[in-house]
Amino acid sequence: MSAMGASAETFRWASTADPQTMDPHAVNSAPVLSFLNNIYEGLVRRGQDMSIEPSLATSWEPLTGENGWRFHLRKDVTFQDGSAFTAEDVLFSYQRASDEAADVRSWFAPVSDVRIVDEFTIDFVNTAPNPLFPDSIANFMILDKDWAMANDAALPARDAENFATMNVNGTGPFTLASRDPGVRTTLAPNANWWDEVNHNVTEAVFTPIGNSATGLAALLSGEIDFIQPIPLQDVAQVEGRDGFKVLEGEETRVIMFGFGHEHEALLYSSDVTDTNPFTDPRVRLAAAHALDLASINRVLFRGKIDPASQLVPAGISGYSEANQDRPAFDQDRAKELLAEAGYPDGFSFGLKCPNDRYINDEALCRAAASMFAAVGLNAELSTGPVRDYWPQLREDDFDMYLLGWSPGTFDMEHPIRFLMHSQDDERKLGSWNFGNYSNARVDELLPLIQQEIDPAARQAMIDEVVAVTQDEVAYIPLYTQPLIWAAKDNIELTQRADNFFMLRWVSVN
Amino acid sequence: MLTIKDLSVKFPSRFGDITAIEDVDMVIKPGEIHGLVGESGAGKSTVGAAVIGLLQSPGYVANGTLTLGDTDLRTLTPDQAHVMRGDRISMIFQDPQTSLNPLMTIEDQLIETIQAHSDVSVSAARKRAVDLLEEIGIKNAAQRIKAYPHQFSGGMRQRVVIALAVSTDPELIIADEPTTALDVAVQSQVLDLIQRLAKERQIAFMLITHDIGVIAQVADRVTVMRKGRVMETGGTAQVLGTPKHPYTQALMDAVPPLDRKIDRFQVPEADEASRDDGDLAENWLLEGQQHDLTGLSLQNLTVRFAGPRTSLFRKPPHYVALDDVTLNIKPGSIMGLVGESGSGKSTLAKAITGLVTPNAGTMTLGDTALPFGKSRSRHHPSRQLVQMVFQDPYSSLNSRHRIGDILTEPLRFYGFVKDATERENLARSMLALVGMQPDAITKYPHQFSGGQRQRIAVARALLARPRFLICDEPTSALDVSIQAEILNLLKDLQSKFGLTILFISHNLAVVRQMADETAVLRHGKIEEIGETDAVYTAPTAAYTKSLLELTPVMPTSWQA
Amino acid sequence: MIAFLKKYEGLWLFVHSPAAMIAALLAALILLGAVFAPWIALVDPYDLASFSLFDGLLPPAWEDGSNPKYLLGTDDQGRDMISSILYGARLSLVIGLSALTIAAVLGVGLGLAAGYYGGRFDAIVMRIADVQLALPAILTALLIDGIARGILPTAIQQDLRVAVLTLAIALSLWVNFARTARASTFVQMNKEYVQAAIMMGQHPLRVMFVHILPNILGPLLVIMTVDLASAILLEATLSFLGIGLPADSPSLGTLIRIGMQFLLSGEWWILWIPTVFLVVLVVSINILGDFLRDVFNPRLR
Amino acid sequence: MVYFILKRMFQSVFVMLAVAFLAFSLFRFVGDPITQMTGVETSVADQERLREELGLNDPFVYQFARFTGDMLKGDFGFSYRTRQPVADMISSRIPATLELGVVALIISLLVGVPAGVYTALKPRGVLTQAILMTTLVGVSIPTFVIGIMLIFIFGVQLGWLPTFGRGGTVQIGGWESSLFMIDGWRALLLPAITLGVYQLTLTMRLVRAEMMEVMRTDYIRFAMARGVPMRRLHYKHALANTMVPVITIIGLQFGGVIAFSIVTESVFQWPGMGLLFLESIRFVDIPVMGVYLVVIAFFFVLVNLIVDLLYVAIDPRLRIKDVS
Repeated sequence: MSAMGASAETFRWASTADPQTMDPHAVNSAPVLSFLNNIYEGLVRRGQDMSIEPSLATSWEPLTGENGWRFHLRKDVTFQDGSAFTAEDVLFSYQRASDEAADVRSWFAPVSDVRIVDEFTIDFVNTAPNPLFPDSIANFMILDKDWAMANDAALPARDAENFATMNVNGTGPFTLASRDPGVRTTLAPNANWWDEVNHNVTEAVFTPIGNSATGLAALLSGEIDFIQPIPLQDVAQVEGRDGFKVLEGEETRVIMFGFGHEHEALLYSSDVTDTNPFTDPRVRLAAAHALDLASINRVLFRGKIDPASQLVPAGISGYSEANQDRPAFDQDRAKELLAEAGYPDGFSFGLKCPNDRYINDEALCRAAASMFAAVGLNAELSTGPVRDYWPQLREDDFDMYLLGWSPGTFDMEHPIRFLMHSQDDERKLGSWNFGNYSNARVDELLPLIQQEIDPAARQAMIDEVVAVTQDEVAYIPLYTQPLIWAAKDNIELTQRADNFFMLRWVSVN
Repeated sequence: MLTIKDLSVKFPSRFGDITAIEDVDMVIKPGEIHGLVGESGAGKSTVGAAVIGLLQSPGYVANGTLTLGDTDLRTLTPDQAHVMRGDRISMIFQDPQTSLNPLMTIEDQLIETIQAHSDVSVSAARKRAVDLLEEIGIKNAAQRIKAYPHQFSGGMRQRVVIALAVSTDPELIIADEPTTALDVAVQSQVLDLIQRLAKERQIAFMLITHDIGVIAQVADRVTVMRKGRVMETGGTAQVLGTPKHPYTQALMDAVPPLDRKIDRFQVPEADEASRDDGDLAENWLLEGQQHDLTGLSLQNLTVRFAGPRTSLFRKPPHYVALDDVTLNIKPGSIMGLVGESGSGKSTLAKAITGLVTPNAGTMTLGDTALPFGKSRSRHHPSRQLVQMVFQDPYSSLNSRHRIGDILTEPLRFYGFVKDATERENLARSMLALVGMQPDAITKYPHQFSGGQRQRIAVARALLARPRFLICDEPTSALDVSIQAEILNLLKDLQSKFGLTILFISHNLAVVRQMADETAVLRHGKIEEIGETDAVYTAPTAAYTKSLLELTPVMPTSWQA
Repeated sequence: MIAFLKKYEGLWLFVHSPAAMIAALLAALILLGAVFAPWIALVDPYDLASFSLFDGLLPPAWEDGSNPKYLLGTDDQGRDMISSILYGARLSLVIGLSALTIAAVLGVGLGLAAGYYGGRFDAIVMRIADVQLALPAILTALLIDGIARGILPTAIQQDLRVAVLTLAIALSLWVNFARTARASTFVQMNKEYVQAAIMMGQHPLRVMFVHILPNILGPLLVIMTVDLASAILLEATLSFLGIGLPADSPSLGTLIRIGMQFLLSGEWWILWIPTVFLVVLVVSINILGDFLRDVFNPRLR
Repeated sequence: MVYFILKRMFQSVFVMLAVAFLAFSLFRFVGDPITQMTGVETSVADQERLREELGLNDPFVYQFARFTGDMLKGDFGFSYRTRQPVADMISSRIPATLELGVVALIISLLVGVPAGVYTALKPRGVLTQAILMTTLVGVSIPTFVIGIMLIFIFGVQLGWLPTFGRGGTVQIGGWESSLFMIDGWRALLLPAITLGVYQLTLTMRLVRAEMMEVMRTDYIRFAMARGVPMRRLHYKHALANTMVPVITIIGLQFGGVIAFSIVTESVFQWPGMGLLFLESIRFVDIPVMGVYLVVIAFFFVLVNLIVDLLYVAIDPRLRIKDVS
């Protein structure tokens, strides 16, 4: 921070994907939300440690007499075009973001009504008690009503672009200077930002570089100051060079294997075709025991991963301290369990993995398949790009699959809701529980967890869910995905666990 | 004056040096046209190439002296030799179609040549070029000079080539088969031009040709070569009229005369095989004569080809290849068909064999009508009864097939002989009948010379048991001595098996030797038709007359 | 001996061309290695149980920290490099050769027929060829890959990966064969032996395949070698673009794609050993192609 | 001649239509764009609604007719991914790809033609053998490996040239060009070399073969026999005739160069059409992919039309009627 106010500092950075749009409500994807968080702001925001802190709302409290929250808005905030920020803009942004045309409308499923109380006070009414609601809308970005209306951008663009696809008007620390989609996007600081400026960037240039070797070369040749992420195996190379540094951290994303719990028979087996051995918890446990995470860590991840025991990493609220152990690497135990379950010679099955979604996903699955094979679980590995992968999972086209999950609310409740509760289309529960793992007790506990205000009681219920699912091996959690960024030595920045890159914490020395 | 002494040229090869020519002596004086004659492989072109210094790599002059005036040509550096080329020695190639750069105007090519050898301005060079073209017989030269080579006809192009060769006033011009690709009328003009240039400009010409008639007409002196060596040299009248060397004598015997018909050529009989071996084939052919003699009659045959389409709205113009041709070939006779290139001779053959579909007229083979082109089924009897001997023995035999396969194919295809061994025996016997060793059956075409291949082609035709044979320029790709052998063979076979033959040739002398009747074709029309003797001795059509006049022949007085 | 060699001129040229001999030797070695991979290779890279991640990233035998069991080291999965390369070459050659065969059969068949029949049929074939040419190899491959992904059930996609890739490469190569065969056929159609065969009333198929085909084999053979080289390279490129073969059944191209990740990380052997191997293979094939071209076109010698 | 050109244009239209059909129909199968367009938490009902809105549930033929019809009207649709008009997206990327392709082509000609001439005139020289061998190895290394090697040598180790992107560009009437700034040229060099290597070898070998062929023709031998100066003989006579067939093949190849720039663009993060195409494949952005294919085909037919015209310009046999 020492260089604050120093001479012009152009900061160049690269990442693998370009934000598809500048419209904060059109696409719910990490590159877009991460990028736009530099331009737009929400009622609340996350700090460097992921904690929720005031942003456009200075404070908030639960409503009395009904479910929901009241937000007190910050005064004297202006949009980048100079117009004032008021509750009207919040209401408008809510309407815009919860419209059918918006991709982010699922955030507002628990909202039944939004009411303006006065110019700087607004109420969000929930359908049920929802203690985590403020946390869940950290990425709900507010844009200017008058600007949007004047430019025919009252709704997010759906099948054609509109003004908001290429232009911005937020309250955030940076504003868009120029945009060439897929090529180059330039940001400039917002001189009228309400908060204390903690960066010294006068111009920020973003370039998407899809090829990781090219990206690394760009960093090493000095053409860019920072890149996120870099491949694990290149960490040593970057660290070994003068003038560069690597930032290592952990994402909140836990990588796991899931099973086709409700399948009556294996789909891809050459020997067991009339039944599904994975319905037997012993078989699932055997699979867990077959995995040598130490070797995976050493060879594939260069020692950069932490094994995971549950679906969120330590440090996330609701993490179950009581259930920190994961099944050990024990091939003999795995074979024993298989024999007990009636498969002394093992069996073959299909394993589905994406090859462009998670770090080293394909290599991981190949290694896992090899390890499974060593105990008799002969995995027929099938990998493909993520564009084909989700449809396959949705169509139940797997025996076992790889999944990574990042709790959007940074709370254990999130994976329980999406991954552990039985599939329930109507209530939008278990929607990513592709194998439809189902346990009546888990289903029973979820609403209780959601509504419990007392932290201890809530944690006790979560501990029970984790214990049950560990016991039944609902999933095999593997590890927390590492987060590797690289930058020039003279760059100071903050690596946040959600892999969002915030320009407001950058200083160029 | 060019003096060649003891010249030897060798070509290094992987198996040691091959001597192309050896101990060649020759003197050409200014203004003299010196004919260099010989059959293929005689090395006559190599002599020319050695003199001008353009031997094909890796050939080299191994021995001897080459002097032009006072200059020893062998001592020149490559650069000096290149400067001398064009300046003092020039060359004319055989094919005027390919000897001019198609992308440059005549003017550019002339000017660059003139400027390469004399320090004159572009306009001066252009003036000289125009004058030269006028002199060489190109009218309106000042405008025509701007044209590209393809805008000239063949004969005009050869004039341009000569103009280019003469443009720098060389002492010596090497003319390598300068008229072989030309029709007789044009040939005669070009030869006149060469004679005129030799006389007026005192240019020495080395006239390389295989055509004895050409030599006889224009050469002052002649050198006869065979297999890289000089056989005989001397004044043209002496060498051709009273040859001393036996080879020259044999050569002269093989040349077909234009003015009379001889029964057989006096050539050594090919005695590769005993003719007895051919009995099997002979009997087989004779027993197949169920149809007796088969004639062919063409009535008002017309063939039109569509020209290239040049507009969306206009129909492409027609090109009339055969125009209302009526021709009656008597059973068991030989009909000669003569004409210059483009006269429609080959189209006629193709129409008969069904490769070309006529637009009008009728064709009758024996007493059955021949269906046209594609409407003739693949199993129509005429496909067996009509066979053909082609011009180019190098392309008429499939080079990837064994001789045995080539010869037994008709036997198998027409279902004459079911048994493979029998087919093979018959094929061997047929080879003997046409004067070949029967064991040729296991070999491939490239292992034979052109004459031998043509015999094989004849054998293949006979193995279809034809009654009607089309011979399309069967000897024009062959040397005269080989030509004589093949003509003898065809005569023998015709008389033995009573074949009806349509004999197509551009060479009037050859047709005279072969045909009972002769038809003269020009621009797709029959100019004249009649008994051969009558056509040759008392032609009625003016065209026939001029053809006969322009064909170079030896003066009768020289003939033995 | 000399007489024998004279008869077989190509052979004579061959023993006097060191480049061609070395190329042939290398190509033959690689071919043998590929054919006998299951017997030579230490591990079967397709059998997941035969190797272990525990042995991953071992350097070649001459480097520190190597395991002499793995002469050229191991990759990030613990697969022996030599075994991967042998199996990879096997797959690359299988794909290259089958693509070539399909392309040759299709292209030569169409080209022969177009040259033989001419006219409208020729025009149709040539227009189809134009369309194919307008979609360069890499796009054709992407297209075929796309359509296969779309229409095949996912269950069999994995198994048909090789077939799809082969078809994609084959479709991008056939035009070469068709155009060459057509042009050569046009030349042959004017040859008198073809006219003789047609005149006899022989079946068009016999004329095309028994008479013409043997005479146009020369230029086709040259195309075959050149196209084999480009097929192998194309497969590698498609792998780089991520639509090649999956990493658990690697071809040479896939091995290079995997190796690209280790370009900077110090494990150079994972990239460079398969790359060098691929280059040696392709250069050898190209040299042989050049040699054949010289044999069939002696004027260029 | 007018007929000749008209005929070629007619054929071109056929090719374009066929490519449009292929592009559309094949990409129709590539995958489900909906899953890409929507986020993780979008419900199935919302997806279905979007599908209906985009007309993805209409019959196939109907969709194709709409696709072609719109295209003829100049309406290339909107990207599924960015919602921008595809026409804008592609046209803003065309300059980058074209400049890359053309510069690569020029490099390959500037090096390939002289190298071909040299190796043809001195077929047995040591340098000839060296050139032939080097280029052979050059075409045997996959393009992407060459590209990455160049980046690491000249970008990272030596630091002479940029490793990605276009560098400085100038807008000239909507055409974003790298050619007017030193920076632009520096950025262009490595990708153009990478893309040009294959083309260079091809050009060199073609020129060499044709030149050797031409050097044996009668008109060259006749020019030799007339003592036309060697330099003029080699360049005015032989090379000009060599270039006639070479131009066709290079024309045919140019479409391939443009398409092959996909690989180069991906390695160098070159913001051209190829990079856009690859991104579009990743996101199943069917409108962009379809239009890209059509544009590539358009370049192909356009270049070939130009080649035909060049032919007419170079070869008087096509230009001037035969009078004989």
